[in-house]
Amino acid sequence: MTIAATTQAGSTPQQREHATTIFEKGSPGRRAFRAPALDVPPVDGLIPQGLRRADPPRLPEASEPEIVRHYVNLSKRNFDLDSGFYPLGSCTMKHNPRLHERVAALSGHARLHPLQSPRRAQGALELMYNLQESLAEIAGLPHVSLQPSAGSHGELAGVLLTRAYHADRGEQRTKVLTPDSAHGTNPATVTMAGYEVVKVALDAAGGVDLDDLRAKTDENVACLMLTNPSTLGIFDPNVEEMARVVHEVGATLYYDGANLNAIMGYSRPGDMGFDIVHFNLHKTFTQPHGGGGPGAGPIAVSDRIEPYLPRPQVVRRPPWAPNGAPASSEGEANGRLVGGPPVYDLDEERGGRDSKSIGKLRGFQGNYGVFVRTYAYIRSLGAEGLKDVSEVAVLNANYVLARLRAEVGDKLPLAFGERCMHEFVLSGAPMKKELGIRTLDLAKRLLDHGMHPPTVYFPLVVDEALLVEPTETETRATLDAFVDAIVSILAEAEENPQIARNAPYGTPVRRLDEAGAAKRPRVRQTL
Amino acid sequence: MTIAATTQAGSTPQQREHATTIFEKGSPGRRAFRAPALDVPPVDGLIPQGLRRADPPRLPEASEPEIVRHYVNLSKRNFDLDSGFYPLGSCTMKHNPRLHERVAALSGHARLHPLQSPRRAQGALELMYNLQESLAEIAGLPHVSLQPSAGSHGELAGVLLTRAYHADRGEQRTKVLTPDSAHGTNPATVTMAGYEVVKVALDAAGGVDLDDLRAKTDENVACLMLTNPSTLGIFDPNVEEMARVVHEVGATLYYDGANLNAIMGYSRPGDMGFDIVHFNLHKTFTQPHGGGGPGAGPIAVSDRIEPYLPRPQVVRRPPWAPNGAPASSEGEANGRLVGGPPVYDLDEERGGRDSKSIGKLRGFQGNYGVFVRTYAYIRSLGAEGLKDVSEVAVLNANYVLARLRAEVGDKLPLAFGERCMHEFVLSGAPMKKELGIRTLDLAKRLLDHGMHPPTVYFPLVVDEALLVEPTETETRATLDAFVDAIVSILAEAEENPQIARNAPYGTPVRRLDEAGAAKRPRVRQTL
Amino acid sequence: MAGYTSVTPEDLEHMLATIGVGSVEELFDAIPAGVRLGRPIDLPPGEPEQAVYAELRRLAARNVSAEDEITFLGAGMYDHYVPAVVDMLMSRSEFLTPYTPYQPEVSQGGLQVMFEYQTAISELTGLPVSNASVYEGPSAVGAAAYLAKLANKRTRVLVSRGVHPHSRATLETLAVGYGTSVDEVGLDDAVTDPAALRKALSDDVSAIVIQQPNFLGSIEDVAALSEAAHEHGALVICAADPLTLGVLEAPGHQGVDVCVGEGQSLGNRLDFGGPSFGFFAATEKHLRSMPGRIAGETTDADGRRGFVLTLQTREQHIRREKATSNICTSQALNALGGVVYLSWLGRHGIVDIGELMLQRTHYARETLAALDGVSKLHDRPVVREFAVKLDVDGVAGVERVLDRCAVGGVNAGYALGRSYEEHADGLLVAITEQRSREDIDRLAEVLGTAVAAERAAAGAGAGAGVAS
Amino acid sequence: MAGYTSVTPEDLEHMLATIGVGSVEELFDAIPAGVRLGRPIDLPPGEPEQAVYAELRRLAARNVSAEDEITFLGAGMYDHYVPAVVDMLMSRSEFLTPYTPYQPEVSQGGLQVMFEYQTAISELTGLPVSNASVYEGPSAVGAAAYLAKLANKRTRVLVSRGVHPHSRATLETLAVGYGTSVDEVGLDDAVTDPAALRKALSDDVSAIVIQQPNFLGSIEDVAALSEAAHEHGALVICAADPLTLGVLEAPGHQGVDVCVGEGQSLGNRLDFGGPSFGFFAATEKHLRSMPGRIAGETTDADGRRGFVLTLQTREQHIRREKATSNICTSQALNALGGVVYLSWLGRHGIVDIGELMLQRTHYARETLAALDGVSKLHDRPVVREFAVKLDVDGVAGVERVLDRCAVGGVNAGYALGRSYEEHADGLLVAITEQRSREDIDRLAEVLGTAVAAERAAAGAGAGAGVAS
Ligand SMILES: Cc1ncc(COP(=O)(O)O)c(C=O)c1O
Ligand SMILES: Cc1ncc(COP(=O)(O)O)c(C=O)c1O
Repeated sequence: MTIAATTQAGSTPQQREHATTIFEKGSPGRRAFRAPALDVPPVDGLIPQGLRRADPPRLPEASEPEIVRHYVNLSKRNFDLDSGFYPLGSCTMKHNPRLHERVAALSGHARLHPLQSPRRAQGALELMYNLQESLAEIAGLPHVSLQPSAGSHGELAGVLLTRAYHADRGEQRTKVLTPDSAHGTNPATVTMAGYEVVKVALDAAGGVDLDDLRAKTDENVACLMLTNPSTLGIFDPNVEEMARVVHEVGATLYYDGANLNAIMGYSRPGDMGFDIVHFNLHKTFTQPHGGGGPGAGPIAVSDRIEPYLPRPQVVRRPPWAPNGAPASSEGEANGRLVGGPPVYDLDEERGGRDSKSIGKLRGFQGNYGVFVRTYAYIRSLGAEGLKDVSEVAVLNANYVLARLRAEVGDKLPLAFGERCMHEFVLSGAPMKKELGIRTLDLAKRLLDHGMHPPTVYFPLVVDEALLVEPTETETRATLDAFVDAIVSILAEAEENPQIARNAPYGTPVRRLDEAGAAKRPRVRQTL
Repeated sequence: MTIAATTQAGSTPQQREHATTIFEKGSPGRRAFRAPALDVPPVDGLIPQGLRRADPPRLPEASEPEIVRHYVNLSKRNFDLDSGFYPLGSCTMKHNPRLHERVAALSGHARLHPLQSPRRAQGALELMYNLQESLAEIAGLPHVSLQPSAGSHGELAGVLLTRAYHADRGEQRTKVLTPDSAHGTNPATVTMAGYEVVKVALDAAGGVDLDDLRAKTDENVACLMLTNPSTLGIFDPNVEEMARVVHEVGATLYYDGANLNAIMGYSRPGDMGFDIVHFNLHKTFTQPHGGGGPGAGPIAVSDRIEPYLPRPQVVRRPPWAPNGAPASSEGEANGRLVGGPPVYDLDEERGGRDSKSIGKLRGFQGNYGVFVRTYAYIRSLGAEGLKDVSEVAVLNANYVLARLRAEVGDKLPLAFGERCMHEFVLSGAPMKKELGIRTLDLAKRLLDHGMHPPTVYFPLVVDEALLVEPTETETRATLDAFVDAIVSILAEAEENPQIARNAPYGTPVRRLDEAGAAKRPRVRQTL
Repeated sequence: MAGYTSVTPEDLEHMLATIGVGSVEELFDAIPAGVRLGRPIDLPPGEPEQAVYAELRRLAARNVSAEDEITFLGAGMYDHYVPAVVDMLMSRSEFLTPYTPYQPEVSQGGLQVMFEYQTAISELTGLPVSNASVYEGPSAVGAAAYLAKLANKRTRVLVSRGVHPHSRATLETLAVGYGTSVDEVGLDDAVTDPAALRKALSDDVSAIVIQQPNFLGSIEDVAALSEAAHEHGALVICAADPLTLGVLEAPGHQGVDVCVGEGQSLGNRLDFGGPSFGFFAATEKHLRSMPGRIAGETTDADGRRGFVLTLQTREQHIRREKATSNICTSQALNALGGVVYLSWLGRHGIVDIGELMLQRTHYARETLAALDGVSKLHDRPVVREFAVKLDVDGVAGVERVLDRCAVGGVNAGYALGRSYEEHADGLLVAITEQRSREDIDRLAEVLGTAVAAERAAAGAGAGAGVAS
Repeated sequence: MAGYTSVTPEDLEHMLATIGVGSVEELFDAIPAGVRLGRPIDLPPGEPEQAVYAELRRLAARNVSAEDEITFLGAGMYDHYVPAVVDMLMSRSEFLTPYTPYQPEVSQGGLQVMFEYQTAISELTGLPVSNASVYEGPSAVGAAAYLAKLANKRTRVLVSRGVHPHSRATLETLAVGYGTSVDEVGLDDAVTDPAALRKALSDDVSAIVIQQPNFLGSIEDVAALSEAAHEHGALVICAADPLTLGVLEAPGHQGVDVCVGEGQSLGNRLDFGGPSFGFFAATEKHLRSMPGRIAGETTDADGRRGFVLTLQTREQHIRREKATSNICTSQALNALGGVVYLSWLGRHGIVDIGELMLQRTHYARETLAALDGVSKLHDRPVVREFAVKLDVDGVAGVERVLDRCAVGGVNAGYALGRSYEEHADGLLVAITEQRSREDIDRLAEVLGTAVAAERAAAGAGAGAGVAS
């Protein structure tokens, strides 16, 4: 009876709602936007015959209330960081302070045109200049370009810088070394930059195998791309020797900064001998991940790489005197420009034909809105706070690791070593063997516990990998709940592995046919 | 198996989450707020012995991430207008344009101090002045006070104005007439204003019974409070005669404006002979209802009531010349004050001892933030748009009514007449008798259909009442879905009334023990 | 059709047919010819969103907000920092767009927020029960007096002159309806005069109303005043500043029966005076005569913890003319802002911020009093606000000084003479955590110059205002 | 500890004990002494939220934004009105705070948004497949060239001088990595020179890159250019302005193989240049070599409709060095803004806004060309943007004119000479639905005066800039 009722009742509205797109809502003639009245004398034929569009794009026809309700309900079909634990390894899903959204929305930042005269964008340029300086100090490398749009974009910049550096010396190198544990963007970047990928093996401890590195390092090697701590959550103890080996053949050492959040205040890529570093501002310095961006991937480089940096860069100049004359205060939008001796400017020259710069990686100056948030974060935390970030990130990760090793270490052993930095990798191989559930099943079952699963099946070097990054903003209570959930799922599987194999149950949809989706791709709606 | 799994899996995270309060979260010593450093020389004993608090209030101790996650998850345990249909009769749950939130948040509005010198608050005063003028035109009454905080506050203002008006004539009246269909705030207001409530019966058509009105109208009657269209959704055809009867004995006629949204562009309270009107800005002019406010309840009155209006009011003055001298442009915060001849001011004088004003109903000038939204709404819609609001509100209500009468008219008959204005009242009595489910059960079962139920058991004059107000911003598809849901619930009840009697099933909690809550009230957490 | 409606011609045809009428106008036939408007409403035509935004921005730009100047203006509402989490949570659709939680099964979010809010207010005030908010501060004072009347049927209220002028005015307005008379009790050296109070007290007094800290910023000896009132069986109503209750003794521990107040300083914007919220807490025995919504804890059919609106028999929608108040739509969203703010501030923050205001208030008072032509209005202990005397020509003089300070980008405060004839030369200065020592020193600089200039101008017989 | 962490002393003790170390420092033992910083990071100490807010506000106030002046500055990003619904939806936690939808069961919201976005972009461009966005406009051009290389293995790209200078520069930077050479095709009378194109084309050309409307605002005959390219088996890559595609023929209907562009004008803020998004659409046969995320429709275990990331074998996390692109984190949130904006604009709105820009561009062009010292740079049909010549002394002269206009509160546009030596005296003026006729007339007034003043100053041999 009650079952019947429950069934007939269906579950919550969000679950019962069948997915209908905005194109399936609305009705012909409905609209939200009302154009301003045409206030100029209309003229016909402004677009030559044949160039005018005959059949306008079939965009939705919906009222504002329909649009709001559609997307609000869609949003409820997402799991998000504000709602629960999100230990997605390597992605650093830490709390997003809402102060950042508030300051980024200030019209002086949000409605500033990228080509506004530097004389009327002093606030933005000062912010970018200060951010360049801060990132240089954090990286331990003197020169920064804020331009790259994300980490992988920064990687591309870095490898192209390496190419420019060698080309400038008349060298034609062909290979780039990446460890087996490297993130997919590293090899993908190497290919796009026109190099051949050479994999370097790992040693028993999960670090780079020095012998293999030495064996593969020769004059054709342009660069070694390294993530340290690695995607295994291990700080490579041989980093100094690796730097020596690589520099010996004149190659550059590239630091993938995705895991920089583990070592702030303890060590810096520059101090380790790296030539080029990219930051994932959206990870280390928190940024709402937006369902897959936006982010930003600034790079910091050593002196020898500096001449090749992308342009423009923000520079600080002696007080501005346009055409020798001080700008009239009226013209200065309420004296904004007459304030303050140091004046900030965009240095475009180096972008000119004759320069050594690799040029532009994108339009304008980069993801400024992301810079605003990062700057606010660095100002909020300060030197101490940033160190605290790394300490607690590492503390939280080791706490979760310690509990898991003690309670389910036999089923989900740590891939390498005993401890970790800010994240760690477990292998689900024994679990699969003994309980008959895969890492994927464990992940799906976690969804029923209201948690986002860790990264799965990465890094590739670990069988049935589970990459866990709790981050520093989670409480002990949350960490404990996560461990408890995993323990209970394994216990449940001992009883009945089917439950995990068929999980999840309580989500808006259940497991989806991905193979079918790829076989007959439907990537747009037919209207 | 699957059942078992489902059970063990629980349902969605939101349902499985057990209610824990913010006081139960956090941990001793945790904090989100960091106070600015003490930047003045500290001095001891600034608070005399005994007046200093020994045991600070036990507020939560939580980090910002915990706070965000707690309240975000709490919010998901609410049903809201942005997510679904909300035909709560008499409350006008119409779409809330987000433009209103944007403009209300502009710092020039949001961070303006209520005691800022009028010379430096010209924008706010101009807005309030224009709003007064617009509301006067919409009400058809010349004078407006924006001060009341909500409809019931406006009612209290109105009845106190009536008292002042009569007192000024040396009259001591004792009674206020309210029809049986009146909203609860009407009689409650009458009592707080020191009058006796006299109920007036309804006639067969649901309008006020003229004979009963005549019989009860005498020199002791101070006022008749009327809602027109009434809470039955009926426009009283005898309103002119009623006005005559009431005015004949020197009483005032009060218009409860909660349903004004039904007649904009067609008729105005002033034209009907009313002396005093309150607006529910949060209904007629849309306003996010905030889970129970804020709103605003401005009043419009006739000339004879004007002398008694609360103060301050916004007036327009000849160009300002402080102490004869034009303010220095410097001092004018960038010429804000030198612009524009008409200068707006707060007229406080009338609030003085010797004035006839009833004085203040609250602090400062009223709910300005609500005025900003209302003003934006009126500017967006204009005269035509406001008329459109009433027309579509009435159209939508009649469409739903027509379908329900055709499809379940026998079980859920319309209480009076054949048609309605912007809302209508059905009686669940036959449904209760024939299907064995009450209006309450129907309402609860609607929750499982992802819709908010209409107002139930109000107005009191209708047995098992169901008061439906679709509003003008809902689409035909939504209206049809609502009718279909009701039809299917009645069909389901025909099969098995238990389902509705035990509903809801898919909500975060199921029916709650309200009796128990009232018997042993736990209105705060014991810490 | 315009705006946010969405009836297409095709919808219209179908709907009219279903209803069985030929036109929308027909649906308005019930309106008698005699009361029809018969012309369009006389308002400008509607504008697209971008134009309305531009217009509202134009108006905003004509106001000088706390973002545009260094402000020491308080007198009931204060420029505290509103943390971003408050805005973010208040703007969640799920909190922003529902109405009063009449259907608890789908309103647990709002109901639990009320319960948490009530708990926080109860903790702040030291009183066992709180409602879920009323409109705002001054009307909360009026509502408290009504509760007192219901409690002891007495018809006289004594109100201290230290209570906010708006609260006193509101009380007088509403008391007419209650049939209650209001008498004022004067101040002695900036606090409620105990002797005057004792003299005014008698057994027909329903309640006394005091404020902590009072309008002049001074700390009242609430316990002593309460004792005097209770001797005559009168209730004690105290309007308190919630942000001082981390450092000032809780009214509930000082014999206060009903503690109310303005909640704006708790995470709510200034908004030119509203919307904010009023809090309302009392002793256990008044629970069933409190105004407004009250959330209570209970369990659901499956035994799960849940919350409901409780004791609704107090309320207008059930009890009608016998209700303990007529309040319906209140300030739920603002109260949400309040409890989120208090959670953000936290157990230690409420003390830290109180202490910071205490110290800075002292520093500011001493700094200003050291200026030429500026002196303390009184020597009493103060917190968050204090008054000084300016050696200028009455209220007009003080207001000219304020204009001069505004030229310097500083809002020096409130001209006390606007509501206290006896302090025509008074200036009321408010301190928040946003006013740093640097700001205070800047105030001193600007105020000193302004007073000097004003005195010079006055001396020159000009008094010609800021243009000079 | 500071900031957003929450380890209490008690937590710390318990956690260290569980881990089995005596201090947090111990957890960093793996870091060799030789690479340790050994001193605090040299950055200022952390500040409370209110102070950081104040600092960011100070910086914002030192920028002159589109809210502070009447701006006609475009050249790739435009001051369109962003409807409030876009902000509201982009700031929903559920859209704002998750990451890439790796777990589709709990990411249907984001995945369906991608699917709707892809549908909208496909409709706009007239091409069957779209990805879920790339970084932004110019890098999208670079990505398109890579797709062309993968498609036909050819190593030469021809790019029209009408393409945005930033797109050309980005293409050149990235082409070095592709091993592709980039040759420019000049303009003839403000559109891509067909003769020059035909001359430059040969069977080693991988793709041609054009822009619609081009950087000078003129409408290219895309079909003709495509035909020429296809004759040599080269792909046609067209960068298009999405807001003109309601009135301009869809690139997909003109033989374009890959249509990309800057998405900022679709409900995204200016943000001093980013973040925005780049759109990327192509013909069916390129589906499996597209860069970036692609959402596809499918069904779940219970047969319910659902969406997933599909064709992931293209991507770096699966295919690594064989991936069709290295892109990972992209611009999902900005693309959400884009599809919400397009839904808000709607099927009729996209035409209305295009027509409005078309008419106003014409009006503005004629109005400015009528001014003394101002003339049309060319007579070609234009939409949304156009160029004029100023009779002043080169780029420096034009920039001084811009400074003079800024004094009048008008941003007159972009000094074309900054990227086109051949148009040193050129001014590029952009029109949006936010620039009314009144604004345009105001521009004419201010520009006319500024040009006159500049010529006078130059005549006086001064050229002394705005101070005069
Ligand atoms: C180790 C590592 N490297 C590089 C990247 C690529 O960074 P992005 O996604 O910002 O392009 C990531 C992010 O997923 C990463 O985890
Ligand atoms: C008919 C009627 N009158 C008066 C009121 C009271 O208005 P408010 O809730 O704004 O106090 C309402 C609102 O519920 C109502 O529906």
